[in-house]
Amino acid sequence: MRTPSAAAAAPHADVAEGAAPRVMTVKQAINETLREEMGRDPTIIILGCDVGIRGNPFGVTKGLYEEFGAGRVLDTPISEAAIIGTSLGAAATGLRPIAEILFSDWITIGMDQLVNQVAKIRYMFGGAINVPLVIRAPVGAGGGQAAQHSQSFESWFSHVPGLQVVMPATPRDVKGLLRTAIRSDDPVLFFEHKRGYEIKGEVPDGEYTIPFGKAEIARAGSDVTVVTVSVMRHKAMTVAAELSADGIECEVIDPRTIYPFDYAAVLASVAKTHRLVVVHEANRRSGIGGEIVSQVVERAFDQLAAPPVIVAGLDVPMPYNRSLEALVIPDEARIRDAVLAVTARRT
Amino acid sequence: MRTPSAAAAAPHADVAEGAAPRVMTVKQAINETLREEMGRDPTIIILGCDVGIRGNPFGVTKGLYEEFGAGRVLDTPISEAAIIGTSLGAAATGLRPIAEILFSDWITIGMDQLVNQVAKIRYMFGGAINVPLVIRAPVGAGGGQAAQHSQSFESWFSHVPGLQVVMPATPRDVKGLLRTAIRSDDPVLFFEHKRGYEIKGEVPDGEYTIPFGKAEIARAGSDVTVVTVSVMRHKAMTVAAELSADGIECEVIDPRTIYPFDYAAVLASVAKTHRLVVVHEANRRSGIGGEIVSQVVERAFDQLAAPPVIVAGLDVPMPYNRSLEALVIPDEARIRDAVLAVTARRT
Amino acid sequence: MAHRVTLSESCQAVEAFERDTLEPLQAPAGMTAEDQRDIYRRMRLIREFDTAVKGLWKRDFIYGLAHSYVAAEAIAVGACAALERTDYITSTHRGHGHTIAKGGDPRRMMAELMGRVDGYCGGKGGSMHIAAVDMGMLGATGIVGSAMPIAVGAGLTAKTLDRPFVTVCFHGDGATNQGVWHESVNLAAVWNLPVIFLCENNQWAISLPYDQAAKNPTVSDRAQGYGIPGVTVDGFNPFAVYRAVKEAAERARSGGGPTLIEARFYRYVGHFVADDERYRDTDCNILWERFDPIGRMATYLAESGLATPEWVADADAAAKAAVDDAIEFAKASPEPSAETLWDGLFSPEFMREQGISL
Amino acid sequence: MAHRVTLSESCQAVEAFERDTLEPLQAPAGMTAEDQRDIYRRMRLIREFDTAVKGLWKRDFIYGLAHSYVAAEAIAVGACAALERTDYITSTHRGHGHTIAKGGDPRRMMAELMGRVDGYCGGKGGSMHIAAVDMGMLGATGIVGSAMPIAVGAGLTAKTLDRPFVTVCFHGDGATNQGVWHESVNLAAVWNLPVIFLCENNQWAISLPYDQAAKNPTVSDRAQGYGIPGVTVDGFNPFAVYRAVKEAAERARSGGGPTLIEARFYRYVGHFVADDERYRDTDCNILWERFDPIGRMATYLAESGLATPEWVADADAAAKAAVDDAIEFAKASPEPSAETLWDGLFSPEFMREQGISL
Ligand SMILES: Cc1ncc(C[n+]2csc(CCOP(=O)(O)OP(=O)(O)O)c2C)c(N)n1
Ligand SMILES: Cc1ncc(C[n+]2csc(CCOP(=O)(O)OP(=O)(O)O)c2C)c(N)n1
Ligand SMILES: [Mg+2]
Ligand SMILES: [Mg+2]
Repeated sequence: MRTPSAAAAAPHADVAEGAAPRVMTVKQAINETLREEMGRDPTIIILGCDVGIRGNPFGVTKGLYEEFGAGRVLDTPISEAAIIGTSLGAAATGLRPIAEILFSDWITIGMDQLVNQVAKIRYMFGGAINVPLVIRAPVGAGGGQAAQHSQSFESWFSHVPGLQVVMPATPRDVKGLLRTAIRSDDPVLFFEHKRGYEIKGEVPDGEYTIPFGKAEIARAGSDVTVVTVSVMRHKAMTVAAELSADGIECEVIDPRTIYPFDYAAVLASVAKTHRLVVVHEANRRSGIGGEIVSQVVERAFDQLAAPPVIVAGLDVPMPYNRSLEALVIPDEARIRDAVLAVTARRT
Repeated sequence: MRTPSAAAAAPHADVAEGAAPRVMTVKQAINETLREEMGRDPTIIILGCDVGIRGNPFGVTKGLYEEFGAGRVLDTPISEAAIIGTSLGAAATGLRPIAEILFSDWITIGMDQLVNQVAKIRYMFGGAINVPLVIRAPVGAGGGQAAQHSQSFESWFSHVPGLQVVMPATPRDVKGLLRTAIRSDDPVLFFEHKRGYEIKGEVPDGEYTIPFGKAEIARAGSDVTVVTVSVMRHKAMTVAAELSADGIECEVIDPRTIYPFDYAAVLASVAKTHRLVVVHEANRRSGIGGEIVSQVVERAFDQLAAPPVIVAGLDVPMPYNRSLEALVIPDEARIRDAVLAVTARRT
Repeated sequence: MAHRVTLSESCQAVEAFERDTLEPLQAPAGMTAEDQRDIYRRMRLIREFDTAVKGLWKRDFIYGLAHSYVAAEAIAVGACAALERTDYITSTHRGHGHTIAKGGDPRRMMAELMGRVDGYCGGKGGSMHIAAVDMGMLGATGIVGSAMPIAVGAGLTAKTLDRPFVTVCFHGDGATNQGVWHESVNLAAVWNLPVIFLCENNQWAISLPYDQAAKNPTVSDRAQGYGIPGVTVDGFNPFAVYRAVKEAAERARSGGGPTLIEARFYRYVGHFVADDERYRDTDCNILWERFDPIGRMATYLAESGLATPEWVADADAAAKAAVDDAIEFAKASPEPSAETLWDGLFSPEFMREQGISL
Repeated sequence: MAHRVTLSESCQAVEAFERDTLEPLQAPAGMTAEDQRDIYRRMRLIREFDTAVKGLWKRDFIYGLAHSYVAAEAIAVGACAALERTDYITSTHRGHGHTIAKGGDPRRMMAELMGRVDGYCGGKGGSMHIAAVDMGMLGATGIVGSAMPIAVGAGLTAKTLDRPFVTVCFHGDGATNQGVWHESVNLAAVWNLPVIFLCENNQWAISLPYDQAAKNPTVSDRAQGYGIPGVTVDGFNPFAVYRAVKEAAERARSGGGPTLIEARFYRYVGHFVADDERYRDTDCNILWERFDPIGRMATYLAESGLATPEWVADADAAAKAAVDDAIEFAKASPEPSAETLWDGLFSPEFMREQGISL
């Protein structure tokens, strides 16, 4: 079923070999990766609402319509189920679609296509079909977008066998992981945080990829393991820097992919620190935090010197009001309190 | 917005006061409760595919169309999003709809309506709207119905603030909890297990209700707390009876509602047994087991003598083949192994 | 596939609109002069309100997103003038106009947009979830098309309980390509429910022109497939909308089932408060601005001797004053306290039982 | 709202069908005698296959659910006869007929239904997920309407990569009320994709008659709303279906976009292997059975001198033998071992990398 990619071997012209790493935003990293990969492989298409002439509301796909044309950057009607299902059909017959759902909250509209078709079709059909399909969608709250534009559903999707779930937080990771996603023969949910688009960082040159299932130790430390999801990494890093001055050394681990998940890295860290804090923005109840804690407890119970703590979104729909919104989203103070709580207990 | 129910006070004629408890199946218990409540309150309607003339494919709604007519038992076109959304609109304007989705897997089709409207509308609108809406849907696997007819998604829905999630396992609980669900002014997902419809049990007479958030101790025991979801209760009870002969006493706890969840009951039990096994049929990864374990660990870390163990569905789409299917669904042997593993460890 | 609209395509569209859809203003038989002036007042109030919102958003008094009802005023006002107080409406992401037209209080609206306790949703909803349930306005929604079945549900209540109310389901042209649009129209049709599907066809869904989102760009042509009446009317004309809704409501109340009304007009302003409209040649907007429903209505009132220029100036000033008053009210209203965070998550009874609070 | 169909309504429906839809069998110009006989053979093979399936299910050789293609044979066979080997089809919960018509191997099909390793899906799919991807049959689905956008995606591939294939999207009348049906038809229309939407209107969705599921019971009437051609044909007639699909395929291949074909017929058997049909008066079935496509085709072949009664008897015997052989093959095929449980969850490369296994 797969079309061999004619241009697979042709490196993109923009790749400056041996140059110094460049600083760019997450948004630019996505845009550049899309451009490079589309230049390399003519079977890649992008589709979604307003991805074309408008270049996506956040500017993420800017310039791609002009460069690759209306046949490869497709503005769709507002039909999220069809966006996902059509991408699946295209993936099954020779394209590598990158679908965009403008706010990840609305994946719910195409949920049946995603969960009952995209995730299962290879398995149900005995492995007969490749599904090289990426769904990009911004997650997260902030900015008063209220209950229907603020959610993070990584826990749901990690509950569904057959889906890969990626949640990068830095421009470098975004680039390497998006490239891996696009080249994967299996479906990927690629969750960008809408408050993370402007985050800057160094990006290596060249056509690098980052494998799924490999965490990054964002900061080494000996006292407590802090596992972060998406932009919570940056808040945790701030807290870690502050607490270091007080003599508490956090090991901040960014798993980068929620499925597959790098338990080896977390367990190695916990073996050293004996303490665990998990930080995510999604709701606390049945969030990915519970899953991570239960896995660590099951595998490293005896190494834990204190009960793991989860710092997460409060279990209400996101309120519009600015100060109520701020109560719901985990902030540095809550992360700090959690770290202090788990480290307070000395065995 | 609420219609005062004219018939609210009129007890259903079938209720025989003071009579001995009757034995019936889960299916009969549902059917009888629907009938009694519809007789009591003319604002209750039932809608879904094949609920009317056919009486639902499992026979759950049998006789209701004949008794209450086409205006209150509505066969819908195959339009799951509209079934859920229309029920919401009806609930907001004066009815108490009981919607049926024939297999809970397909709630995905109406997922946006459920998650972004039903669950949030009261909160988003500042409390201005009551949403007395029940969605009944069978969950679970067994019988070779394969990947799209076998799933259990209680973890997803408990992740969504604003929804109540009920998963009863006995005729008595089904009856009392369904009545509570129908009378609730907030949305309820009422998950029946499709392999549980023929399970028999005693049902008290009269118009009793069972409150949400109150677990039942299905069996008292001192050595290990076994928390079960839906029909896993029955498997756990079998194992508990067997192990009792070997001197291991399981305390089997059926939370009955997943949200609200009775942590008080579980914590009280763990304080006694110091050991925890959670059993559910849904996939292991990001299932409700992780949530329960993380809560217990957070609140009762020092009381645990062994790492809690989760017995759950394996993380694959449900395969069709009978023996592969049996591998995926937790069975007595796996529950037994888990109990033996956590009790093997003596502190 | 999508292409950038050319100036000549735009001109053709304007010509087609003038030829096929534009209808001179003419009050329905029996509508009083005062009712006609009231239509002007309400349209003007919406215009003032949303003009103020844009400025307030830019100065960060309003958080989040806000979509303006400017250019669409004739639709909500014309439609709601044809309704009873007890009728319902459902809304879109562009809900300020619907709320005002259905009788919502600008003070509570503005307070909601500023996230204050006196807002319609106590500050929990904001622009995209503004509601005035007490007036039968069942709330705005940020998800395109998602209110469609809610309107059908209200229709089901009317039918089941044998109540005389109808429900108008406002939705955009973009919403017509959502699956739930189809399911809702079909369900209302086959069950003969008293629902009026009112498509505000402004010819754009953000950057996508409707004729690039649907091969047949006449929304009302879809009605026949569902076995219901469908009609396209001048969406810049409150009387045209009024007449269509009035007729549909009468049919609905007498058991004739739903109607699909397409109110065709043009969004000659940005999609939302901060839209740079880089997806189109904004020169085209000018071609459409001359159909401005408020300007047309003022001219009509003057020409038909229903209002003097002074009356119009007074009405405009009154609208402005009402909005200024709403702004003052909103600014004076307190921010919600942290204790209110959980309020409204469930019914008060359940919250008490479960002991839910911060 | 839903009511039980009366016998007189049934008679009227039959009369309307005879008047408006029934078309005498007549081969398309240029179709060879052998091709016509082949249509018979294939229809008969489907009939034998699904007749056997029912018996096997009752004797528990087949697990889960199975839906029979009996009565619909003319549709899949007529349609696939008009296609090339490289064209695609998508299917429904009733996929055996589609698979056979597209050239699927009855042995591998039966093995799949018995959950064996030699089945098309290695025993993972069963009846509701039967696929023959190598023949362009993109798989059955147990969720009504859910394959619609998959067909559109195949069409998008054809257009994007400039390939000449078309995709036929089989779906039931019940599926036409799913939201994704609408989104799919609209998207294919506006993008002019080479997709043929073929509605198998058997007038029932389990217990709900189509005219109680849609106010306008003519599916093809919806086409106009999407700006595409729509046609209703005799679904008991393989040539009628062939002609409609051939024409639609030619249009699609030459860039003319999608077509909506309604093949109208009647499900005069149970919905699935164990249906007691308690929702209808089964006397009505008899009214429709006389249109049995296989009987009609046998008569046609005889009357037009294309086959002798002996040829027909031989063809029937050959179909039966092929199914018997498939059953033997399936029974001899091993059950999948526990080690295969994880196979196919992801691409082999990923599985290796992540070390996924039992
Ligand atoms: C389901 C969904 N998809 C996409 C969006 C993003 N979005 C917001 S408004 C809009 C355009 C809506 O067009 P239309 O229905 O015509 O209403 P208009 O804004 O033109 O009044 C889009 C695509 C959304 N809010 N919801
Ligand atoms: C989304 C969904 N809703 C309900 C069902 C249950 N169901 C299975 S087949 C069927 C009827 C389908 O009718 P139609 O599309 O006309 O196909 P037919 O069975 O008549 O061939 C229904 C309701 C389902 N499988 N999927
Ligand atoms: Mg629009
Ligand atoms: Mg049918």
